[in-house]
Amino acid sequence: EKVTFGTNWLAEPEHGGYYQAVADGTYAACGLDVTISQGGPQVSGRPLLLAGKLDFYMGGNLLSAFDAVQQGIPMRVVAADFQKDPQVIMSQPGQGLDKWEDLKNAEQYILGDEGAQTFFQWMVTELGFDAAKRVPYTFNPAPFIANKKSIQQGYVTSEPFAVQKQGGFVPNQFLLADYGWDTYATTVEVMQETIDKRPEVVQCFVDGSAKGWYNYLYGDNKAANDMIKKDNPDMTDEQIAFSIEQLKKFGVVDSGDTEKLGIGAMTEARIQSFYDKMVKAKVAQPGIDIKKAYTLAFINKGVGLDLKK
Amino acid sequence: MVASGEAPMLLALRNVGKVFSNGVMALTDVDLTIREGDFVSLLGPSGCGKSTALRLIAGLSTPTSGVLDWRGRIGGDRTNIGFVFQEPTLLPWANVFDNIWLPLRLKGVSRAKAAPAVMEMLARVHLTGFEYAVPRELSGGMKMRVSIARALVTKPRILLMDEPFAALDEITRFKLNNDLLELWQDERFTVVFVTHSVFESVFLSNRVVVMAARPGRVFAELAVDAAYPRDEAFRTSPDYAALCRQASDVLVGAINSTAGPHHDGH
Amino acid sequence: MVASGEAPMLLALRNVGKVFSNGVMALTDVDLTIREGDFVSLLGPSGCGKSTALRLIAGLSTPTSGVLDWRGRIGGDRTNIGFVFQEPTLLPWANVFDNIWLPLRLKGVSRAKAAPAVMEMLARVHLTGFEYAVPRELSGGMKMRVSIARALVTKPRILLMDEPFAALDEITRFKLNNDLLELWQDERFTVVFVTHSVFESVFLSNRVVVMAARPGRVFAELAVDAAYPRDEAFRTSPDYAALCRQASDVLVGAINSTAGPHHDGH
Amino acid sequence: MTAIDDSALKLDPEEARRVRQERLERIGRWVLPLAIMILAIWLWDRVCVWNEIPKYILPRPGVVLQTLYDDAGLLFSSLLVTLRITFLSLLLAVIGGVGLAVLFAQSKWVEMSFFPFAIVLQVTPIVAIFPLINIYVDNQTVKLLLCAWIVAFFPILSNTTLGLNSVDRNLRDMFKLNGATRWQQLRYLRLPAAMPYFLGGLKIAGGLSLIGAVVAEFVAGAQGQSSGLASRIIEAGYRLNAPRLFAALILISLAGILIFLVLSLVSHLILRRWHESALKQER
Amino acid sequence: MTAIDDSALKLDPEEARRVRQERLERIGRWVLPLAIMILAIWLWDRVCVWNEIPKYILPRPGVVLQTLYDDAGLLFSSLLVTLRITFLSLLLAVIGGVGLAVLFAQSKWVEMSFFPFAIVLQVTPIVAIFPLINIYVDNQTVKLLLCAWIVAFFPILSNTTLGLNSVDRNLRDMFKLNGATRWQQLRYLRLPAAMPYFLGGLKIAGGLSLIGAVVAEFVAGAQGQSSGLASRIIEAGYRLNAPRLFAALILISLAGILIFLVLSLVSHLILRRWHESALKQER
Ligand SMILES: Nc1ncnc2c1ncn2[C@@H]1O[C@H](COP(=O)(O)OP(=O)(O)OP(=O)(O)O)[C@@H](O)[C@H]1O
Ligand SMILES: Nc1ncnc2c1ncn2[C@@H]1O[C@H](COP(=O)(O)OP(=O)(O)OP(=O)(O)O)[C@@H](O)[C@H]1O
Ligand SMILES: [Mg+2]
Ligand SMILES: [Mg+2]
Repeated sequence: EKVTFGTNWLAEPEHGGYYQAVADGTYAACGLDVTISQGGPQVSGRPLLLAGKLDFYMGGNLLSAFDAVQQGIPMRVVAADFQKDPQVIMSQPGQGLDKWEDLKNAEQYILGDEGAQTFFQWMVTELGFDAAKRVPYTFNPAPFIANKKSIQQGYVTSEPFAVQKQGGFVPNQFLLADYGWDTYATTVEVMQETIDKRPEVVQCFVDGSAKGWYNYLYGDNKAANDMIKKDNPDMTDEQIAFSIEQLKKFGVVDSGDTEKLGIGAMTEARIQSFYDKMVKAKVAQPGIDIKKAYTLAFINKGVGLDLKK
Repeated sequence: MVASGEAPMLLALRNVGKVFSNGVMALTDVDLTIREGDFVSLLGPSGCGKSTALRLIAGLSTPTSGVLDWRGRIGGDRTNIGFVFQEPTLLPWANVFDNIWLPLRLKGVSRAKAAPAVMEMLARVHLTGFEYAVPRELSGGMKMRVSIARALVTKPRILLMDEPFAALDEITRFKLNNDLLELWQDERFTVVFVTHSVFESVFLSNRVVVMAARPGRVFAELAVDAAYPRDEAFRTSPDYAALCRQASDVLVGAINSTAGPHHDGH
Repeated sequence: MVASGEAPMLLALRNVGKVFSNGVMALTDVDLTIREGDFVSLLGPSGCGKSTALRLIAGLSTPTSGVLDWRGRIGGDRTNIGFVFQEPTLLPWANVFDNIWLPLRLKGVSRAKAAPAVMEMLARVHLTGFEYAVPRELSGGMKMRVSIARALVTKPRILLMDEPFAALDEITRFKLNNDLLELWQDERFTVVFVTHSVFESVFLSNRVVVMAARPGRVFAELAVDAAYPRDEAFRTSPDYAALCRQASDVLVGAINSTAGPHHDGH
Repeated sequence: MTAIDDSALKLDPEEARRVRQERLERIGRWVLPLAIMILAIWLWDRVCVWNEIPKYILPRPGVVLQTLYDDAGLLFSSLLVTLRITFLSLLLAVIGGVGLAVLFAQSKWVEMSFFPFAIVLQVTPIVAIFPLINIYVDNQTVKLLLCAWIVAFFPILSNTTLGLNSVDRNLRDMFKLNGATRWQQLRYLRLPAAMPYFLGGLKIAGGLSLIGAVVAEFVAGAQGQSSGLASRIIEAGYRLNAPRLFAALILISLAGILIFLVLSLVSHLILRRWHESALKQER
Repeated sequence: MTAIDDSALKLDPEEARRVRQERLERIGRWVLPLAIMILAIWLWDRVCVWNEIPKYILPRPGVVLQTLYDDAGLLFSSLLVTLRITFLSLLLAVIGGVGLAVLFAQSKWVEMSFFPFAIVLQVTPIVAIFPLINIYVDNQTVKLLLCAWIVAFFPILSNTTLGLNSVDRNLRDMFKLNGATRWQQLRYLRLPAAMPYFLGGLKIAGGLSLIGAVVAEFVAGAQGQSSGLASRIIEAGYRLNAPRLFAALILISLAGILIFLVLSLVSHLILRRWHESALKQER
């Protein structure tokens, strides 16, 4: 069966598990012919999911799932392949911005639109960041390097590398997940209709992805990397190596619950706690029936644990 | 004073008035009958409403009072009118040939089919050889001649001409006068002819209508009873001179009737 | 044939030729001397290069051969020229007053200061009362009169007029002829006057230059020795008639000299 | 005088048709556009229903209107922010466009030397150079204005240049003969003559400066209280709040139409006495 | 004839100045723009050096040129992709703009009824409605074309409409008298008369369709081998490869200038026989 999975960025190692599962036939083994449709800086794939043009979409964090419930959109998160949001805030060392508490004193916060609509809201209400200092991140780190008193968002796996190469310094990196932003990330979002009508497809995709991630992180990932480089010619081996190393180092994919439940794990308690936190921070509306935002039916089965070496 | 044969009436202006939106009363109470085959000249001081009257007749403008009666119908069928505007009014992007071809083209005549007629008209207005020039490369008089050729090329049943020969030298003017008369006699179309030359009006027309200004109105009508064809002999005849003098006097009368202190404006 | 008093030379065209970029030879070998205070008329068939010559004199165009000699200098100082174009050439967005005021305005004269002169010119061309009309609300002849008023309002030392009165009725034309002559006698400026009317040229000027066409050239020059002031008496004198006939004959000669089969074009 | 009885005068069909048509036109001029608008909205509604388009993709007009009403406070205050940038940038576009056009009209040299830079400005994607602007411009409003201006000024420049060069040759000669200085020629001849072209460019620039303001906000991302419609759109997009997104879009459209109407009126008032495009056909 | 010796004829100062100036102008017309361009590039270089601007923010022109040379293959193939969209969308803009203008010229009704929709199209931010386009349009090229078209068509529509309405009244009367049909009036009178305005709009739309193509790529995110300059810019920006980013920007600018020059030439060729703006001043 042909299905399409939309990612939220150009092909990169952060999508490695899915490419791996395509490349080594893990999806095919349970009867899925998966096409990966890359996203991009200005490309928003979620509407395509809503319109049924995509079967699966890679969500950034849980907030959009909450929003979907609030707007009465029958969309659910079926797996969370990242236990931690890989978002970091970077600052330049030695500028008085070396501690998390100091970051709000920066002159400029360079943040993308999505970040501004999600974790930044939380940073404003909870941590006292100044909304007026936000400047859009156009996916060009030059302004950050130029302005020593600025901070910038980034994926722990990618921006620090670029800054290090071009700016000639290793930026301070504050992984949001370590400072209370405990959402799941890189979720798999599906329309309710798919869950109802083709549960086996969903199951296959979730399981295949989990296995893919294990294989990508711990096995031979050359085929997946070749696919990534083909989709995104600017990707370098150096960058890929850096990314994978960071993913492992920060336990982005595989840490905490996954030790027992397998990659993709989610727990009700953690989602509830994150939601409560967001409500408290006035980022999410109170009174949302968040049970509708996700289902645990396809995960937490320890699939693929055997592949971890 | 009207003198015109037994030809059927073509059109009549009845009590026609025209007030422009800026309040200028260009025409008032104009009564004028034109019969088939008439050659009527309009004579009058500058600004007395000659062009306005011509535009009314052509249907390019509607009277604000009174009616235009075409053989008993208001409005009437205005096809087959040839019009020479006071300004040349040529298509600036088209060459002389195309400008003259235009009316035929609009009737569906192809370039090849139209060529003989166009070339004949070009020759008539002495512009052979200039068919590929565009208007801005022509002198004032040449432009006007193109405009005349364009009006004649369709052989219209009614010809309205607004000072067509004013920009031409007298010799060319005489020639074209003769040509026009000849054509008119052959085809017997109806002509309404605006001119400032008393001589021209008397030479050409069977009726001269003298208008007065502010407000524009018909001041007098003169019949020119001399027989057609009229030629150089007529031009030098004492009859002609007398008629010219008479027309001239009427014109002076018309102008004086409004002259006074020129402080009336609008 | 030249006849002109002992007045100093103002300008001379020496062997002047003008070939347009499309290859039309508008003028060839034109030799013409104009003295201070002259009233020179240019007469000639349509398209013979009168307007071109006037533009050359005004410096709006440069000869392709020969030179223009202004008191011994090529080019020369062309300030203080009044020019009446063959077409009215008014600013379409400005009213009559502003159009006439324009040359004074360009010399820095304020509206209030200019008003008397402008109003006087308006009265001279019989347009008092129309100062707030915009050009499209005027008749052809009225536009031309505005253009004349504009050329005269600065009291220029040299006046170049291209068929200024062609669009006017004969009575107004006579009046303006007389006015112009009067002005000229008072101020003694120099006039080059293009006209198609033999009568007008003889009545007004002390020299009539007859041009022939294709290529445009000076065909003959006539001196009009009648004394100024010239009035209605002169207009009816046998001298005047004789001169007119003479000019007419020359003009016919000029036209015939090029007539032939009109297949020369460009 | 003639044998025809006056009472027999009949309005001929063509004349009658013309009169009828004029009457119709007077009514239709207002009714028809409204009708078409309503029809379009109805069609939108039907399309949503027929194709069962879920409201989170394309909400039905009723829902959008409801949202427009409910969120009026929020949306209109954002609209004001956007309109402020729009008008300022339109003003700057006029000043810049006309100023440059006047400069270019001074000589072919200047035009050929500097027009390329104008084109470079026109075709440079703001998104791409925003980082540079961001680094060197501190003031948020200035950033927004700069972006919106870049989008809007070119049509004015281009049209005005064309207009300044389209002056009747005889009029130009007339000015020359009267010894007009360059400045006088500009002031009294070329600028008035360029008016129709300039106003045409202005009508194009009006819409562009609105979209420029929106794009500038998209790129420069104002936040907090002072956020314009673009932020609302982005926010609504991320919040999957389609009705609000479309309400914001509709506000932009309405603002665009309004700006166009106002500029058309201005154009009409300036030109109505002399230019064909604005003249009432007098018959 | 006169007492003045011919040999004494002096070129008066004004005349001499004119001749000199003409000679200068002939040279200057090509040299000056080049000189200014070189000066601008030199200034860019100096600014970089004086202000010690790091190369990842604003690289020096030399570096950019070097990159342009080194990455020529990559960049030019991307340029071709972008230009393809540009030309197609310009073509569509011409068809759409002129078509609509012709439609609008048919009657005031039609104009007043449908112009609002044109304005809505003009002022709708593509970024905001792209998701919709993305859902309902499958073909990538069609998506891009649609976006670029929306950006480019309005100036043509607006200017052509203005031109169609600016026809000399006497000429219109002349056509009417000759019983011209609506279509004939359009074909032989209004369209030729609107040419200068249309061509002015075309010159604006040329640049807009280029920037439209770039913006379309930005939002539609073309991928893989077929990616245009926008993708190159985003990637280069992301990778902090400023030299390549600026090389891509320069390519866009050059393409814009080239398009403008070509359209100017077309305009000149069409108008040179009759319209003031294109006439060589014959003296
Ligand atoms: N479009 C218009 N709007 C307002 N007034 C006008 C318009 N056209 C003409 N007039 C006025 O109507 C009067 C008559 O104008 P018309 O053009 O008919 O004169 P005319 O007899 O043809 O004069 P001429 O011999 O100078 O051409 C004039 O006073 C003029 O000012
Ligand atoms: N701009 C131009 N380009 C090319 N040829 C031109 C141009 N202007 C005039 N001509 C040609 O030059 C010749 C003389 O024109 P000019 O306007 O001087 O004639 P004119 O004597 O004023 O005629 P008219 O009495 O008809 O006004 C004509 O054959 C005309 O075709
Ligand atoms: Mg008239
Ligand atoms: Mg002439």
